Amino acid sequence: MGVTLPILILALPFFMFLLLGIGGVKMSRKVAGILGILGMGTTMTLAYIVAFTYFFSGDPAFILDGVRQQFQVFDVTWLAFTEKLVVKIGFLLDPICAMMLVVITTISFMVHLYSWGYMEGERGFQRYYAFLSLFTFSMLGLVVATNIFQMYIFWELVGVSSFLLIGFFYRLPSAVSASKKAFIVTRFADLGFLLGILTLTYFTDTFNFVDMTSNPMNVLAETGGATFMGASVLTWAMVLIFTGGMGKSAMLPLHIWLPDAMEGPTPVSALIHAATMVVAGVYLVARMFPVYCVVDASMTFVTVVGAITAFYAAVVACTQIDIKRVLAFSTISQIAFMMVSLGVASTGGVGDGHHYTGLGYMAGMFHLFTHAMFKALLFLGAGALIHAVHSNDYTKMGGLRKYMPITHWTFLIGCLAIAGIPPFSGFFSKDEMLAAMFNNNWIWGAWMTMVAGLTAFYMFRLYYLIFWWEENPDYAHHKPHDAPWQMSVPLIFLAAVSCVAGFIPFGELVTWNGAPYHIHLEAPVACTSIIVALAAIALATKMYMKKNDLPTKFKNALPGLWTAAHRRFYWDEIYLFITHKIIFGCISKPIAWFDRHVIDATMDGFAKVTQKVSFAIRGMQSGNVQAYVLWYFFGALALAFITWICLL
Amino acid sequence: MDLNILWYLVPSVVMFAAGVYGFVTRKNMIAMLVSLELILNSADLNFVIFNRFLFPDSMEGMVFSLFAIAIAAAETAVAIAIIINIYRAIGSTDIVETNKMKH
Amino acid sequence: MFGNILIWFVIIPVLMMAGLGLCRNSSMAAIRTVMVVGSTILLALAIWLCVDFLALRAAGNDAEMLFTGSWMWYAPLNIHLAVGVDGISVLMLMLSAIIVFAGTFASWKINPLPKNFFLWFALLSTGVFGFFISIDMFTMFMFYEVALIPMYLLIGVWGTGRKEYSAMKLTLMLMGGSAFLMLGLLGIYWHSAPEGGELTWNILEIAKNNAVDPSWQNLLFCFTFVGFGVLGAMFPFHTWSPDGHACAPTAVSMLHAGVLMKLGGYGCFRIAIYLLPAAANELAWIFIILTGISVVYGAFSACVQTDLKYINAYSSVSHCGMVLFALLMLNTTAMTGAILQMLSHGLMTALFFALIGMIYGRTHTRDIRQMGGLMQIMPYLGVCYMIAGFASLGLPGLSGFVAEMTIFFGAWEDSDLFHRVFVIAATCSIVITAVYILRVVGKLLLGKVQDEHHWQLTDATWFERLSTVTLIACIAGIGFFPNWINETIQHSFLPIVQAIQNAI
Amino acid sequence: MDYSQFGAMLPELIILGIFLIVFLADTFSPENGKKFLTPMTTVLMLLATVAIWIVPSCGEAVFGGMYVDGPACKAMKCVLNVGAWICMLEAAKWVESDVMYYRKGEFYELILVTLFGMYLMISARHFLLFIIGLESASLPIAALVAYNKDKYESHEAAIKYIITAVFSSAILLTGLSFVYAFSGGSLYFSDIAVQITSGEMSGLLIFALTFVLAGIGFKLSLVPMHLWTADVYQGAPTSVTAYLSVVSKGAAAFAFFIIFVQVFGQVYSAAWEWMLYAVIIATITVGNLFAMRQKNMKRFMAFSSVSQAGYIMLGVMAANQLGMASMMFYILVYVVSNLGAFAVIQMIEDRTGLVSMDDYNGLHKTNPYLAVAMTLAMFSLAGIPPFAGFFSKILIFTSVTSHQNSMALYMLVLIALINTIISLYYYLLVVKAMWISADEPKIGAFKSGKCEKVALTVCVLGIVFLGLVSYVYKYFIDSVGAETLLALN
Repeated sequence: MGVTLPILILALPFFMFLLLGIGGVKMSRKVAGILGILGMGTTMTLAYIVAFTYFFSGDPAFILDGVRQQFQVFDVTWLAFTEKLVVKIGFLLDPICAMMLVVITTISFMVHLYSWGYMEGERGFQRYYAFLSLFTFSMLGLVVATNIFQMYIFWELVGVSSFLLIGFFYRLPSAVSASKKAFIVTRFADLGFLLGILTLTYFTDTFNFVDMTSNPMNVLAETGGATFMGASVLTWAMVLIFTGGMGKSAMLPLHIWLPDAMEGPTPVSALIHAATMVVAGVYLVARMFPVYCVVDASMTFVTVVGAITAFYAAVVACTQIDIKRVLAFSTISQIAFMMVSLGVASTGGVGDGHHYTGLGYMAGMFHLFTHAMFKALLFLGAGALIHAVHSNDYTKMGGLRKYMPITHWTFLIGCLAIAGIPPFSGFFSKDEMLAAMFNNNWIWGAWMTMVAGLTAFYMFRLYYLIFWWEENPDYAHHKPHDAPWQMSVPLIFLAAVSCVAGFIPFGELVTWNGAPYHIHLEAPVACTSIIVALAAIALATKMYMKKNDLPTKFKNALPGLWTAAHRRFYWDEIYLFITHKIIFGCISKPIAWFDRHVIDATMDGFAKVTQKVSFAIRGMQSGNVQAYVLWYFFGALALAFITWICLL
Repeated sequence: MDLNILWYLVPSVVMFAAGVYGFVTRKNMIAMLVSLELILNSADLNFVIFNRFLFPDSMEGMVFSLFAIAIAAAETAVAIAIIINIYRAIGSTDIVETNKMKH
Repeated sequence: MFGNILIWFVIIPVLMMAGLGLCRNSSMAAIRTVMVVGSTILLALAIWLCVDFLALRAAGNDAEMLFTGSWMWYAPLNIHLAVGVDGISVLMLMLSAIIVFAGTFASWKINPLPKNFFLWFALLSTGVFGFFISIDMFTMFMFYEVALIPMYLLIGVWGTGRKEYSAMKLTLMLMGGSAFLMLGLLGIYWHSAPEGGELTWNILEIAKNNAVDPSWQNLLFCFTFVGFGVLGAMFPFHTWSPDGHACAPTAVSMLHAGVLMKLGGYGCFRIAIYLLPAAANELAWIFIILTGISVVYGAFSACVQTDLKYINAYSSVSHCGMVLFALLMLNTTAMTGAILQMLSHGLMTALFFALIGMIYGRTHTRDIRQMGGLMQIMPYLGVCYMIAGFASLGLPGLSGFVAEMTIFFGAWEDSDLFHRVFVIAATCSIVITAVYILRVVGKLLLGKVQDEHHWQLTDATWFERLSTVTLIACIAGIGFFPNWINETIQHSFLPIVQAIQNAI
Repeated sequence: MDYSQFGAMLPELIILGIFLIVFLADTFSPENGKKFLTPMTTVLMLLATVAIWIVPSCGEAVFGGMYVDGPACKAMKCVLNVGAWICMLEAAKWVESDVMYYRKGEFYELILVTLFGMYLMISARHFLLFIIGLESASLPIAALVAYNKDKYESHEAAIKYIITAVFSSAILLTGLSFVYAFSGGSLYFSDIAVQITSGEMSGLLIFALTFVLAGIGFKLSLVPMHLWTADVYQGAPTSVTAYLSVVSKGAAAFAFFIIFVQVFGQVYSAAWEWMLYAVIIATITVGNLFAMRQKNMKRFMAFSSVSQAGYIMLGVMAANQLGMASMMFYILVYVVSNLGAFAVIQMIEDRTGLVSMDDYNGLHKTNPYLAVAMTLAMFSLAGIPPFAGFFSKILIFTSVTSHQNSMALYMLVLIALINTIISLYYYLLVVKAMWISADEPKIGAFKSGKCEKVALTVCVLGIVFLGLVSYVYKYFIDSVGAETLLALN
């Protein structure tokens, strides 16, 4: 494959960014919107072409006797730290990359289209599209990275574009603080990422993924068994790198920025905080998968973090009022799902064991794909609802199914998909993941099945509270209605995808080592998960379909737990305490004080002392000439005496 | 008894000390000039003594002391003139009167 | 002598001063013409030099210094007016030219006494350019002080706030630094030749016969490094910088933070480290501690400031601390990073001060608590400020990122615990930087408009746009295509690193 | 005796000649002829300077070696001449004022006499001649200080000066008398140098040395012999102050160098290195500490000149060819810088009678050129490039540090350097008053006279170009190198 298309895929969104960002001021909204959508559409088409060529062309560069290859389309030097450590900007084409290309461009295009309707009449429309293009560019650059440093570069860029988009309504203080929070938290995580890169590449002497992942044992050897505080250096490196992933993918305890990120426009949440950017962490782990597999400790770390987060987020999601926050927490929980399934996967093993070892990886990626689709769908649906009701709050909704049929049906499909009900896409991916977990250790399986159940529960709780429950009296004078076509088309499209995506033979396309993998349903696992899901849905139906006082009963049954969950177990409070009280109060302020009152004062002190001395000795100049003569005479004598004593 | 160098040096040193003492204690400018003469004379005396005792075969010390005396005279003359000026200006020759400029 | 291109970097400012001398104090137009023409010529000259230099290098001319020339000045002491540039000096000249150019436009409407202002401004730039072209310690030091002194009047007369106090403090502290520096240089001169050889002020020759007696090196290293370090805002000698910057007029802050503080870093490696390598190896740790402190310390103190210029001054302390910190790692990569950081910080902080000046000129306050939502009122300035902020917190695609990453990867090469600890501390500063930058951006540009009167304010004028665009273009340029700069610098560091290696 | 020997004393003869011409013209010219006095004298002085500079010195010792006029001596005399000439130019306006009108002849005569004395001090190679020179250089100054008959300060300054002067000459004589005891019967410098070696150091010699140092240090106003300086400078007529502060100080410095290096050079490290070390530190520091809180410009300049004397002494500390040349250069630069400052001070005092630093507030609004000149002078005194002061300072430091392995001297330089910060502070205070202070200027705009213009121009040119043009320094180095009769290493 020539370099033209790949370069265009990267260049086009960036060009659109510059065009809309600089020229946008002069453009009308219509022009800007159309330009943005066209640009994105073109990028999508190109991305599709590339992806399909990779998967189906059968070109030996891509697939060699049945094994899909990693192919560096181009790799140009950007910055050479040393002879060996050279940062390159390149385009690495391999299964996950191709898949991500599809996901990103599709969702991004849908969001572009959707936003045309949704952002109608917002100030800074052009700026909005510019930022969207910037984000798409950064995200594409991230997934096609040939080396970890390129990934870091675009990692930062997606961070900043997310900052810009969250803070799009920058007149609202809440939006500003949310964007700040998002940036700083992820930045903090990226510090870990950076240190990880430093540590790792200090030994590997290369940034390149292929070099590192092709023979991971070699990486281990290069570290020469160096250890730090008990753990091997490689473990440290991988864990630190994973920290970066935790930040972007909102794993506990770095998850706090994601719920607030919902302050941004809803399509943005759909694109960035549901489908693409937040899975960057997963993608990172998948990229470095073989190296992670070398050090079990780091894999365990990934699994544990994922498991805890998944459960935590699911529980919190059950108690949120703001529909976007519910979706946000469900996103966190789903991503944690993927983390766990990566964590339980491994490269090694033989025979029957070998059948499962790679499963987690495949399933994780599969879920990444399906989740992107249905979660984007859900968010866009939520957007349509908010657009109709002008509120994020389900208490302002209820009984909307009559008023907004399209939204209703698409939303329902999304819920079914995420709940893991066949034949919707979510079922297949989740089933594979659970299978992998059970295979690794039944505890993980059981635990995550429970989380799956919770997922089904809170999603349907949400669904019922929005579309059933009881009608909001306000509808009388303000009748909600379905969104304009620009918004409905994406909903329908994504809904369709969510229905069929499950039947994609994913194992044929994306596996950790490129060798095809034949999916077959694990009957026991599938059954349990379906049963659990159905039970959860039934419960939700019981509680929320018609207006009743069961929910309040539950709430009052365990008030402490409910409030805690509702307040997201007080993580924000903890962070506020740390930042404001500790960082600002106990470090910055004292340092600033110290600077002014100790160091600066010392410098001024020199001047003051000199002044004082000069006043103290003025008596010497008494104006009486005999005193002068005395000084003269005894000064001379003293000089003589001292010299005499010193020398003789 | 023979007069060695000390017999002459001691008085000159005494003169010097007395001169300095007078110079810094007397309030009257004329008196100060008088004590100044003591110092100068002790210096001249030294020259003569050293010449006489240490280098009897050359006359430099003697000559030098002659010049020194002349110079002393000149100095005194100028000093007196200025003292007269002061007396005209402030009607007193008291040295402590003249400390308007200080610090 | 006039055939040498470098000399013109000094002559042109002098001519500018002469031209200004002829202008009438009232005729703003004439004064501006002189300044614009002069600074444009300087910029053109710098670019020309840069191109020429790269061409020569590409042609395989591997001499340590190019365009060298040497003219006897004080024969009895063997003092020459010796000039020459390697890649680093070229880049520094470029930086200075750019900032002088931008500064001219940033102080378009200066008053009172525009003529005198630009006279001193030109003198300042004479010093700066002269410093970077000299390879003779004496002339270097002379130009160094030439660059320092105009600050007093520039701040004292055209400054704001406690200008007299700040100007005096700045001048005295910097002069204090140069007192130590001068003694260090004298010491180097008198020990510059092996027994019986001819003493010299010429840096290259001293480095060549590397004769400075080891028993003296440590003392002289401390003198010279502290001397330059004061100007490099090294903890604890940095306190001139916040007050000085806060009170200085826009263009002066730009030039001072943008270029003058770089003189410190430049001197540190060109003289202290290059000429006294043994001492550098031995004593680096002391200064690593100090500079490491100033990196974190500056960032933390910036977090709680409320005056825009103070915030920026403290972040300068942090970033310039990073420069010296990287230099002390004594390996090519880190030192290269240091130079990149100099360039990056120079441009970025100049942009910052320019914008602060423009905002202050409109709102007449620099207290972020009294401003807000300026993005709605002056979007252009707001966007520029954000770009500067992103550059400062190291956003990829802008210069800051390149510099910091190079520094970190270079610094990481020293694998002992001491270095590791300080490097990690330094890396933490990128988070703190993000904190205070976003704090400012959030309070100043975003959110609600605090003061209703601000609604009347206007956005940037053409000359303001010109000066900002110039700087942003350079920042982005370095951010996107760092490698040629990187290679140029690395090549220039070879002899210095070689000297350090030999001294071990 | 062979009168052709007088031919060797060319500079002295020239000065004497001018003296006679002025004296006769003053005595016998009619009233209206007096107005030619000033131009004539100044022109003659200029010619004299040029002549002394151009005409090659015979360079041989005459009068049995009592008198020597080598190239270095000649250079020094040129420096002094320039100083005296500028002083006269500056004084021109003042001497034309009607109180002075009938006495201006005497003014010039006294100046010329003192100048003559200083020449002798420099050229003397025998203590007798030296003393004669010293006295004839210092006594007339007392008369000059007292020149403002109707100003009380002038009298007080005069009495303070004369009393300290006579005391110090008495001390000097006493010191010399003890030196004589060691001298092996001869007061020739060279003979004494042979006799006094570090071999037999004795307390008496140290006392003698200290007294000599004090006696000459008085004219240099080294601490602690400096206390007269401020009062005298303040009280004396400004032109006399200027003359005192540069010319007589410069002459004393040269003599100091010659005597200590040539006569006591043998016991440099054994005896007077440390004395001078202490004295220099004291001088620089005390001078600065006093100067930084002065408000009266003349007092201020007095203390600044005290600390400058300390820097000048660094050249003696170096005690080698570099040291001497640097010292000469330093004094030349000091002459132009200080006289530049004094020119401004005097003009302002003449026109408005204001001498306080606060009166200079906002000077640049009314008299920009004076402000600029003053600023340059201050920068030069503070040693800031590209002005001459910077070069003179760094050169004299270079000369001291030329003792490569003496850590003590490096520390001395460090202390001196740190003191430059204080001095910079108070010099900047003046600049601040003139440029930064926002008050309404007290001093109205006024035109300056021709002579003053010339003087100021010369000073400014000197300030700007002396350093940049390295020729002067080279000339000094060469002349010192050619000075055979100075025992320099």
